[in-house]
Amino acid sequence: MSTAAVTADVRTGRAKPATMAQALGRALRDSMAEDPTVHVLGEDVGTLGGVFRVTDGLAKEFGDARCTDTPLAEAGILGAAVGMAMYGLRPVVEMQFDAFAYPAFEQLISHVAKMRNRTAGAMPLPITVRVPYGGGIGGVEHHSDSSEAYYMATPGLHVVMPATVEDAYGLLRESIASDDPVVFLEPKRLYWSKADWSPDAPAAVEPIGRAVVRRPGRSATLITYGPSLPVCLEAAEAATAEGWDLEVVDLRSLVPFDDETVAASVRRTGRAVVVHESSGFGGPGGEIAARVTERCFHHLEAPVLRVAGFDIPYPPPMQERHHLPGVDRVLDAVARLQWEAES
Amino acid sequence: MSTAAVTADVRTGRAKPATMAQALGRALRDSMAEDPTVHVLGEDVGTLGGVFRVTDGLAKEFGDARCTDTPLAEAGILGAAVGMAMYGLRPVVEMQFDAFAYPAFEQLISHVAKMRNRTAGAMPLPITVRVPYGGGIGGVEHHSDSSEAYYMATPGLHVVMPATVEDAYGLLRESIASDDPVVFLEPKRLYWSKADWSPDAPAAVEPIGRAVVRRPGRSATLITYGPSLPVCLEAAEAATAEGWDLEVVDLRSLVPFDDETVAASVRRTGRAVVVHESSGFGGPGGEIAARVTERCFHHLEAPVLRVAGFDIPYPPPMQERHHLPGVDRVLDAVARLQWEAES
Amino acid sequence: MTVQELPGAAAYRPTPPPAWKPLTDPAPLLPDPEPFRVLGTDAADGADPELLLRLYAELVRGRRYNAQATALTKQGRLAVYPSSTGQEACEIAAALVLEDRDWLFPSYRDTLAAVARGLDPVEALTLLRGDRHTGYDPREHRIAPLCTPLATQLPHAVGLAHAARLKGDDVVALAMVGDGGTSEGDFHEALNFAAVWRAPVVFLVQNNGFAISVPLAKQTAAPSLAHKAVGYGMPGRLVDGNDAAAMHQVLSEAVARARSGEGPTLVEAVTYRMEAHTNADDATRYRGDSEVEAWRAHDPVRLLERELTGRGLLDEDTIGTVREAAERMAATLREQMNADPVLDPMDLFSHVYEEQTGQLREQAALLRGELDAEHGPHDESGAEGGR
Amino acid sequence: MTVQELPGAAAYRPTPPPAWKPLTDPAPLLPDPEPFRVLGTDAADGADPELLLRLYAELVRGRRYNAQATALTKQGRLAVYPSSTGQEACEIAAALVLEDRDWLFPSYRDTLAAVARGLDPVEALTLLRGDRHTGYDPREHRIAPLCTPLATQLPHAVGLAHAARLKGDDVVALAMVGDGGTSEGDFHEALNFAAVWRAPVVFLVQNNGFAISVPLAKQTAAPSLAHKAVGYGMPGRLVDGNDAAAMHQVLSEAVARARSGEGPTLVEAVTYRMEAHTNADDATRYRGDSEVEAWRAHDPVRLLERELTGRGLLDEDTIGTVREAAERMAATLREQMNADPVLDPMDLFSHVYEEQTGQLREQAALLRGELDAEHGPHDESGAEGGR
Ligand SMILES: Cc1ncc(C[n+]2csc(CCOP(=O)(O)OP(=O)(O)O)c2C)c(N)n1
Ligand SMILES: Cc1ncc(C[n+]2csc(CCOP(=O)(O)OP(=O)(O)O)c2C)c(N)n1
Ligand SMILES: [Mg+2]
Ligand SMILES: [Mg+2]
Repeated sequence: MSTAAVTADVRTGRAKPATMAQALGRALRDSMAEDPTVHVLGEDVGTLGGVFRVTDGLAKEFGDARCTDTPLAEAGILGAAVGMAMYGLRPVVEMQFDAFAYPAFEQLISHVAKMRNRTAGAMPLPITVRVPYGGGIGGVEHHSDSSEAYYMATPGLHVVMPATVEDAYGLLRESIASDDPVVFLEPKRLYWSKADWSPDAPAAVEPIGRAVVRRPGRSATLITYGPSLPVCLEAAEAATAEGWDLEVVDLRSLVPFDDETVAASVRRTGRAVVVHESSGFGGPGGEIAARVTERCFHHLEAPVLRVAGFDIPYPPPMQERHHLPGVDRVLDAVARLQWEAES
Repeated sequence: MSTAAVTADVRTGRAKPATMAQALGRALRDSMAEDPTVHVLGEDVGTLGGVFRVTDGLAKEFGDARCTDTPLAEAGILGAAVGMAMYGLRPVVEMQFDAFAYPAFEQLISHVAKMRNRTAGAMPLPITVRVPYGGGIGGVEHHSDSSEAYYMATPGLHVVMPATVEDAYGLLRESIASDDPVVFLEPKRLYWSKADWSPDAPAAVEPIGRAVVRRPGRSATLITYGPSLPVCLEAAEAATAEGWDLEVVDLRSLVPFDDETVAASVRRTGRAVVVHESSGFGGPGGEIAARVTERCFHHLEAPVLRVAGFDIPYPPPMQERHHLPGVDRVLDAVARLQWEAES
Repeated sequence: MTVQELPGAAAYRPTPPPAWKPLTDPAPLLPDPEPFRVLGTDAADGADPELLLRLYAELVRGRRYNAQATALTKQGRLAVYPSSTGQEACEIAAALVLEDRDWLFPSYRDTLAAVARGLDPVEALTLLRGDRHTGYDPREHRIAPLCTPLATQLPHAVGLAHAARLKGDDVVALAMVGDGGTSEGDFHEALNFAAVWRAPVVFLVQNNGFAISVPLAKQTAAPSLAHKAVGYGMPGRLVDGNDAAAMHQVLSEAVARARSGEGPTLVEAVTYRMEAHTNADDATRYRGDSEVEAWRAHDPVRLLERELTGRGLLDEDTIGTVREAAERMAATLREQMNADPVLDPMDLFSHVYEEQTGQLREQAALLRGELDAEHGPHDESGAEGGR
Repeated sequence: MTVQELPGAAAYRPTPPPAWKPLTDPAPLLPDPEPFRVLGTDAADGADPELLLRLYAELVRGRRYNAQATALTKQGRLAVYPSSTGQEACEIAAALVLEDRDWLFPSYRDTLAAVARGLDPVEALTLLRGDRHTGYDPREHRIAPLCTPLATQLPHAVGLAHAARLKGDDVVALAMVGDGGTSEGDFHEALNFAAVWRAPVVFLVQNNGFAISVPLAKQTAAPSLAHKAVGYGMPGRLVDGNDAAAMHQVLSEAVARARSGEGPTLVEAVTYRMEAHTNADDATRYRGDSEVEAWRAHDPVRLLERELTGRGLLDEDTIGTVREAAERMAATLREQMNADPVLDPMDLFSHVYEEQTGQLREQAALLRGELDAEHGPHDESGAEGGR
């Protein structure tokens, strides 16, 4: 089915296969239709509809003052968005790829994250920064970074990562509506993942900050998010053959972090593996493992383990499969959860 | 004693009180004297000698081609340093304050950290990026950030943090000599800390990557670095009154990370607290706690706890003492290490 | 297309590059070679005496404000103060050319512009006193937070002005930056966005000769900073930054231009920082007295005073009245700054997010507990003196 | 200084701002209003026939290289290819004006410049094939890694040229960037550093009309990109980027200028990207055929071919020989790229640091174990085909 055909179906309202990219586009559209202060800006978001076509049709429907092709300068884009938000608009910025958000780092850290706090609440910045992120799509250098560690370490930012089509729509709508800045990390390799989805009556999803158990289980908990959710679900299916009944928790946001759901799961299962694509060292897994251990120490049969991208610059496309945490690597980690201690 | 007077003593060679800032300056000087490819560049590093006077005298001694006042643009400075290193020089870049390194983030992440790897080892970049960092000096907004979480999460960078006058000299010399890029984090509030120190026969220190036990103890391990080392040593002294004999480990570098020394200590003591000034969430403490737990799980009497800066933007000077981890907060954490379990 | 697919040589007509059409005519964008002046020139004849007197009163007040703020650092009442002594004409003109609905984007040095715009001096100084990052509501005063990371406020001004224009509001943004700040990438990106969007922004560069210790010649090789304008397709204006009348005129014209939809202007004010970078700086390390003295002969307050006196618009009485008003302002400021600000440590957690996250609630409880242990649980607010 | 401390009015001499002296004369820095051309003009008379023939052969080869690389994406042999079809005159001239000891700083689009400089096409293409980030030793070839983050290579070129100058080496750096890339802060900072340091750098902007889908008019409001030069105090030159002779002349002059210690030059080449942004792009979404056709009439290969034919310097035979050589190059490339590159997964850990850290050793062991389990421990190297 061509992209155009799927889109047409999406617009009819019946639950039909839709991709995550389409659900994201629809979220932008619905937010813009509902709230005239929502503005989309970025490189190639207008006429082209974005390199991933997420913003396709927005400039046509809302005009290029609402969906604007900017000059090519990420700090300028985010900096301009700050000023727009100061004046009461609700900018949604697209960074073309993860690594191309780095030029905007100073604006993000020193202004976007801090403005509410430094003005004692007088001037919050309702900015959503959409970042297509992560690997697995055969992208060359600088097109596959996982940068969530930088953002989660920055107080003042929300960090949201959808893993399903429904969440892509629901979390993006909520992020745009939020009066706080959100770094919205879109897993590139799930852009073309599909689900039956009804654009005119999209399923309500849990709010940002709530983790969701995607698969209940009793043997151990896989804690994950974004691009690694499908890997974990597949691993959990495969694990049944070994007699493991794995629970899979989808964090959905790193900030806020849902300690309750995660800790409740690990207390139940007594074992946990954190799975993410970002490098391990200094990555989200350390924080998650530490938090879980602080809260569940006496329930743990084994240390919380981590399966993550290696501590290397993202490799060339032909090597990326060795780097990305896959089903086998997850299962190997589960096997190291000291099961013999049980008997 | 005036700065000039102390410097004079430093230059005589006898062990005399020297500040960390002086030891750092001397390390730069000695590296420049020894190796003509070492170049210092940054804002105000020449004529002024840097806002912390660390580079004082270098332009005079080596000329302003070796110690250069650049235009005011951090990405440009680091980017130029990359080019200089490509041509075989060994640039030492000064970022004036922690938050003012952010404009150079893209250069640091996408080039400095990756160049050796992307050229399969053909073009390593021996760049040292000196960053005065952390709080406690009454600095206004943007002058007190602890940014190590960003750097440690970036494969390809070394991240080094001296906490003593001896290490300031030794680790900076070694960083400059290293063929890999080093982010060298200088704890601002220790710039004026003093030790008896002999500039002409500086004590050899352990190499980068080796953690050092600054105080042996048996009850629990405090794992720390940089600005928090004095706090931990003070806490350990105070703890003797409660009957705790605390071991204090100074990491000295986050990358490479010395798992052996840290794990050996925690295996011995069975309890650990990680102490740092950087925000807790997504900060180094999570990684450290997770690593220690992975390695020492069955030796642990309690979960590894963390005492860190709050998860807030760095507060105004008049409020910073509430934010900074102090002796009491460290001791409170030690008290929560489930001592009753022992009896 | 491979070589093989090229049209035959016969059919081929060489032409100039099809896309070539200059986007704008460069000539009107270039600044005059000499800084524009009014005082001491014939142009002063046409100046409005009332405006000149107003500027004079503000300059004197501004000078006094700078002196008082510097004194407060010595008394430990300000953590740090970057003085705009010598640059008052720029600061005052920037404030005065704006309408109430317009926005000012000051750098960290520009508390005086904010005060001249009507902001309470104490509120303007909380950042530098060290009790609050921003002591006022930016939206109430239409003054962005004093900006420390250099040049980063410039894209904000562009975005705000653009947003106002999109909304159909008649609002101009005036953004201030130093000569050093022009070297930052954000300066470039902001000016480019502004020109492409025709945003109603005025960029005011105070070229005070130094970025801390670094002189202009190490900062740029350009004929002038105003010459950068042509590279963005906006006009560049060069002004004597110590001539308050010239500053007021040039900035007014730039504001009017922005307001009428013609887009942004870059104004370079040639001025001088008479004091050290901040009270913590030692200017003797990088510049000599003779340079400072040369500029003292071109002092903005004196320049205007002389003009007014020469025209018989100012007598000793008026000077006295103006100075008295400035003294009263200084006395009030001194007094207000002598009080310790009352701070609530629990505020650390109040404004990080709209709603506190779980870990912030935990951390707030931890601090609450520590404060209770310190002060006893009866101290409800935990509020305490800031020092 | 407070108002009170000001010198008395009598002693006061108003003067122009003491510091005011233009750093450079702007007039010689401004580009001519029309792009410089040689072909089809009188200037072509003076051109060296040998050089023109050399340029022609390189253009034809370059065009063929672009076509072949694009074909390789269709065969799945390249992950992606950003073609420089239509821009060959820029690519070739950039390579040819440099001495062996000089350095080239290409952007991601400039594999052709690297190849024209002598780099093995396969080595130039590993990045885009997806097996290695950089397929060659930059120091051996004095070609920096093809740079994807836009404009970030420009400060590298400045630093390298500066370093060479400090060492007393006669080395020039030529750095390439697109029209879109000029909007990035790094462009600004690099040009400013270069001018202040008088670094021997030539900045070549290929203005091909688009940054992916964004046309120049949305990128800048400047009269031309070359006009940006004056804001840095360096000369700006505007050239017809499809005129190989003009490109060669202007770049040669800029290189000579840099070499003689006079500092950097900004060259804007007005050209056009005939193909989509990359094979993955759909150019019909943002531009019409008529624009493309207008540019086809100004094709760089044809422009030179016509000049040479008109002057009787080129006949069908020579054209045939040139095309044959290009075909041979293409055939070799096709063949070489048909082989799967041999990759060792363990290389992932080999070059992160000079010495592997503890955790990298652990992770290498993990992968080693996985590979052994997959292939059996007998496969010593773990080397495998890349696809
Ligand atoms: C991004 C950034 N880098 C460095 C600094 C440190 N710093 C503060 S003021 C200053 C000099 C600024 O010079 P200029 O822009 O000319 O303004 P002036 O101080 O003369 O008003 C520097 C380097 C900063 N505040 N922000
Ligand atoms: C910093 C950065 N931002 C965004 C991108 C994504 N991107 C790749 S090419 C391109 C357009 C570049 O346009 P231009 O500079 O004109 O070069 P051209 O493609 O025309 O050769 C963009 C936006 C990037 N590579 N780097
Ligand atoms: Mg200045
Ligand atoms: Mg282009």
